[in-house]
Amino acid sequence: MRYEAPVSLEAASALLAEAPAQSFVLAGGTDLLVRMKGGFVEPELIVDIKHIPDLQELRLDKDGFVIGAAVPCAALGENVELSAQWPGVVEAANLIGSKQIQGRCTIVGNLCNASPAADSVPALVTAAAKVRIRGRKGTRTVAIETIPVGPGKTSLAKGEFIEAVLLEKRRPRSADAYLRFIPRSEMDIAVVSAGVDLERDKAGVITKARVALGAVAPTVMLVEAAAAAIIGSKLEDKALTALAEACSAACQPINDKRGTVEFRTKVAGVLARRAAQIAYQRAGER
Amino acid sequence: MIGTKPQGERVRVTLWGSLRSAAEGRDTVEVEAATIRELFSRLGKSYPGLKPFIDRGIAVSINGQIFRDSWSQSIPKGAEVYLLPRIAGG
Amino acid sequence: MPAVHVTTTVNGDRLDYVCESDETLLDCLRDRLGLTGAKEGCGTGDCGACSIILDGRLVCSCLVLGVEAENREIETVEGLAEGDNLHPLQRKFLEHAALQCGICTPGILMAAKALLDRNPSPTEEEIRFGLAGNLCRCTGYDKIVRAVQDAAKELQGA
Amino acid sequence: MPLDVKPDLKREFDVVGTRPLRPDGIDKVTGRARFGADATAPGMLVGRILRSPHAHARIRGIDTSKAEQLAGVKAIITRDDLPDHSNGDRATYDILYNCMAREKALYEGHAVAAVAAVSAAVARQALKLIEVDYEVLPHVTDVDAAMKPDAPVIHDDIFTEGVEPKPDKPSNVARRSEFGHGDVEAGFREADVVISRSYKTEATHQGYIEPHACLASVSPDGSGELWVCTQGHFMIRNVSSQVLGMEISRLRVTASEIGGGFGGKTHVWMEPIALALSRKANRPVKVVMSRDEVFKATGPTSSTSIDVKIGAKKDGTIVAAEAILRYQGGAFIGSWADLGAMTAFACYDLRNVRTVGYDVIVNRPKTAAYRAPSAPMAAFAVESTVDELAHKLGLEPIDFRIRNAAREGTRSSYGPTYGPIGIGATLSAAKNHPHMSAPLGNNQGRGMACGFWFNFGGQTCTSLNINLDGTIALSVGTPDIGGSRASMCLMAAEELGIPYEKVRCVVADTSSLGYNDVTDGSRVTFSSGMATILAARDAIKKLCGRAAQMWGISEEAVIWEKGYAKPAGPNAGEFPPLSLKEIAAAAATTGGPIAGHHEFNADGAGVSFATHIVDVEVDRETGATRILRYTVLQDAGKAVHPAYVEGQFQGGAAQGIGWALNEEYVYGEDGRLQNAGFLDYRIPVCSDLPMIDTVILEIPNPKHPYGVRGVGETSIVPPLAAIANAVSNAVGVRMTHIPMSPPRILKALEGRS
Repeated sequence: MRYEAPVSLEAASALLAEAPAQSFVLAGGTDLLVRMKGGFVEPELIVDIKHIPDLQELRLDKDGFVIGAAVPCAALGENVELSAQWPGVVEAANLIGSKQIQGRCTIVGNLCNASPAADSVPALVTAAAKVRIRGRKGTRTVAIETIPVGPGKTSLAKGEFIEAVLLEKRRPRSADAYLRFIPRSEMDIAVVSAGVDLERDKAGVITKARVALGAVAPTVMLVEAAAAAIIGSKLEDKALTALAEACSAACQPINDKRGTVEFRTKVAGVLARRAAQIAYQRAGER
Repeated sequence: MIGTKPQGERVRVTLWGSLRSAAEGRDTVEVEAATIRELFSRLGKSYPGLKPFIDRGIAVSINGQIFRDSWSQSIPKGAEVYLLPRIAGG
Repeated sequence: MPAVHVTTTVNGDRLDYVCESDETLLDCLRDRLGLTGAKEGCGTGDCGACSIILDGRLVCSCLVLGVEAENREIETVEGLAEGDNLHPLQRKFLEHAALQCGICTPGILMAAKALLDRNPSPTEEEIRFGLAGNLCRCTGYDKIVRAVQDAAKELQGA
Repeated sequence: MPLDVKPDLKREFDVVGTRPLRPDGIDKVTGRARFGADATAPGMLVGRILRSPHAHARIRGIDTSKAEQLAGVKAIITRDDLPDHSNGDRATYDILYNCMAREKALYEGHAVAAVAAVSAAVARQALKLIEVDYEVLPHVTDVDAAMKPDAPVIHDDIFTEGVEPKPDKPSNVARRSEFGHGDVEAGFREADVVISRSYKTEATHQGYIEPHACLASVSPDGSGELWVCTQGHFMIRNVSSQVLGMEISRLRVTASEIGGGFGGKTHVWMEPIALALSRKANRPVKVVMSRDEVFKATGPTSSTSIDVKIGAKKDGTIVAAEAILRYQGGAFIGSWADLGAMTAFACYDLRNVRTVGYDVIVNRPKTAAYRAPSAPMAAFAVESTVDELAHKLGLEPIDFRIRNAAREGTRSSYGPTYGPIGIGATLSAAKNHPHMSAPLGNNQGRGMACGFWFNFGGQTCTSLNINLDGTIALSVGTPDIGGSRASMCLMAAEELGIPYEKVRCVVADTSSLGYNDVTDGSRVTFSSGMATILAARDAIKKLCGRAAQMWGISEEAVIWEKGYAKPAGPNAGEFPPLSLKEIAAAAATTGGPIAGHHEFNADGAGVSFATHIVDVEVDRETGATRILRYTVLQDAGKAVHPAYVEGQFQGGAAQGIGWALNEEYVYGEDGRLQNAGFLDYRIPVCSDLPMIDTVILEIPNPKHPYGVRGVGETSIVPPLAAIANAVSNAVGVRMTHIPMSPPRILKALEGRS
């Protein structure tokens, strides 16, 4: 297995452009090395992007946050500004694995591993985050929900890799929240998860909302009907019930060792409702 | 038996459920024995069905105390004697 | 791919080893450098027995490649004590009988050190979530949490 | 030769009962302690095992020719390299068969071949080149399914034992056992209230964090060394040499530090394979299991299906109790249902009781013991039914138990009459404990349950040698998992009357001591402790003899007191006391090295009881259960080192909590284990648990010099039922399937509303 640690974006994309089929980008490695240990993949080339300065940066510029692909999730939680503006995204990123995993894993790695149960992806989708992709011919920016296309599969073309996640500045009177269900209190993969981002007017009426569910379909699901159920409301019980029902209706979960169809369907609605209440309460404080 | 040892006490032995089928369906048997060793050898002769169980290892409870291997353990007069499966620990 | 020569710093000492590019840092520490303090309990980052501190961050050394350690700073349990006086965490773990078999102890000591470095007086809940990445099957965690609380107090000079 | 072991109940202890630092602790907190995988040897090869991907398959052929040619491969073994030396002994033959498949692969993960190579990479590659010709057969993994007439029969030479008339058709039911007394039918007719329910528990694993590991080195003359993490290195030596046809003296086994066992390392797994590989390659071979292999190919518990029926009068007296217990023991004959049937009602004083156990064979790994094996499942079924009955009768659960608890003179449900036992004490201590009356919030509930376990003694051999400077070298043969070396030093120091620090205790290898049974059955502090005390008394007799020589008086005129030989008796004469140190310094001139030994088959361990109280909070919308408070009350006879006694209580409770809420073996339709890793086989993490409070009761055991009772296993028995009772109290659903995972609780809540 060949290991390369390029120090520039150009070098990295050159390596990946003419790379053999079994080649992988290494940032945190907390998914990749598990798949190697299990014998599911035997890489011929690994490109470690942690030595490229641009990718190690987490900065707030005029348009919003730029989170480099090599920034570990632990660093997100330690960034005061990001935690204040995007508590839901940071919550989701900090739930991945354990403290040991947090020191290494990245949200871009979580995204590209393309697990239906990825923790950070629902929150990033409700945040309407974008990703900047670098290829041979330069970069392009797309909405994050277009990346995962199925379990373990992304829409990236050969030789392309993600440079950064882009998050707008937080709009006034808006907030996000993310909840997941795990049987223990830590260290688990989400059995089902829900992210909510909403904006309310001065009177407390919800004017914008995005609701996303994890681990209930081959990829993260943006549920329009659920958002519609709470727009125009102040999260009264009727709206919350409609939100939960819309989420449960949208689910297409599977039975597996972690959960049943009934369980995921019911709890998706419960988590969406609870996440909406947290987001609504946070939005009230801004 | 030639040169038999002094006769031990008559001992009433209670068998646990699945041994009964190996002892002509009886749940208690009587045999003369002063120690566990004598108990096993005499039981094996009078009830051949019990022999495979004894050989594979059996525990004996004497007045509530369970002995797994100490075959020289004496059996006091009138003691309550039970045969039990050999117990594995964890 | 020929083996790779790696130069790194472990517990303050500059060390070299040669390893395969797909070998984990855990295997390099144990098999190449003879530092068997870090243990493999699962090999998939789910038990924490291989925890070390890499450039100040608590990580599972089974989920890091040996080649990634080039020019990095590594702290392992073998470096916790200073000469013959134990780190307060090591002493408190013994005083509180916070270990029975001891296989998870090296990993938990590194996690506790990383926790106290960032949060000198953690609440019980913060300790419990700080150690949630380290499985222990013998103790039920009670005495481990008490030992960390006691060590935190001592380190605070309380 | 009955020993004088009766405890002197008025004795004030000097060091026993204190909490010194354990003698072996420094190495464990500095990373110097050497566990199974930490050993290396010059010229060492890496061993890897090829395992069956099928749950049940005939092995028509194994072609190793391609693998043999791979550069770096030094030895390959299959069934053909392991001739059957069991000469008809089924138990030994099953161990050989489990170490490496012979005619058939009996479970997914069953070893089929093994390779020794110069590196892990080469070994992995070699395994891929071995071609196995499998004829896949129908399989069965569920205990109830395996008992159905149409189930695939796994062994065509096993006929159900303990059934009349003797069956003539082979069956997956290896054995039927029955216990009990009185007339249960009559009892049920007499009962005012009868409850009968069926319960299921899934299989769990001991979950020790250290995977199995060993380093074997066998030379052409057939002599061998084995370094291994195990609960019983003498057992490993005996069984490995039996399986490989070696003479026992040829093999020396050293027990490494052991990273947890809980009964799962009381057996032989891949040690004979490592020895065979080393013998063939004529080089040391190290075999370390991956976590995946530990889950698939070592010894999880039985999964069970249990029916319980209990009847009681309105006044709260149980008049009839019956349990039918079905336990699967994996792919080989086991007697796990026996233990379930014996322990099920052992806490109670019953006029009419009957328990029937069925030991069933399925296509799963060979079951091994897991801390009070078989008892937690039976207790879950019985204590849940007892709790429900208490509520039906309008009695407090604790009072209903106190009323029916076994006591001295009670005829136990497994047969013999109890002597003095501690269940009453644990129950009254629980009744008066503040936890029992603390307030509860909504969706919160309290549950309690009792637990019983047999402790036992077993073969033990200990040596105590006195060094020139008066310090003590104590050698025991029982591997120390939970801190028992500290207790051994405490007992030796107590008996000799010297400071604790003067004693060093090591776990000696098999060439340094006589045979010792495995560390299991909560036996170590009891048996090795008693052997240590008696070895110390043996040494004291000799020390007094040496002092007599030094004073020129007769031995009978010398007594030992708090570390000193003293003249005593009418014509002993006036001499200043001689310290152990002084006598040791003069040893060469008074006859040479001074040592005390004791070898025996320890008996009188007595049975053990515990009562647990637990508070839980259930999230009605997700079915998640959180443990709020936990209290363990258990009788230790005498707590030699209280901190490690508490540690056994807390560890047992934590494992019980994991078993009750989250841990289970999940099998697919293909008979394969779906969660062979710590991600999806979820043992409790630190943030899952509250502090676990402990109450140590000390009712001295009359059969131990210091009154010690074993404590290691009992506290895993009550948690399953205690938590089920707490969940029922919190949200009103009676859970009958362990683990009580959120999906199951949520379904039960929805089913009820």
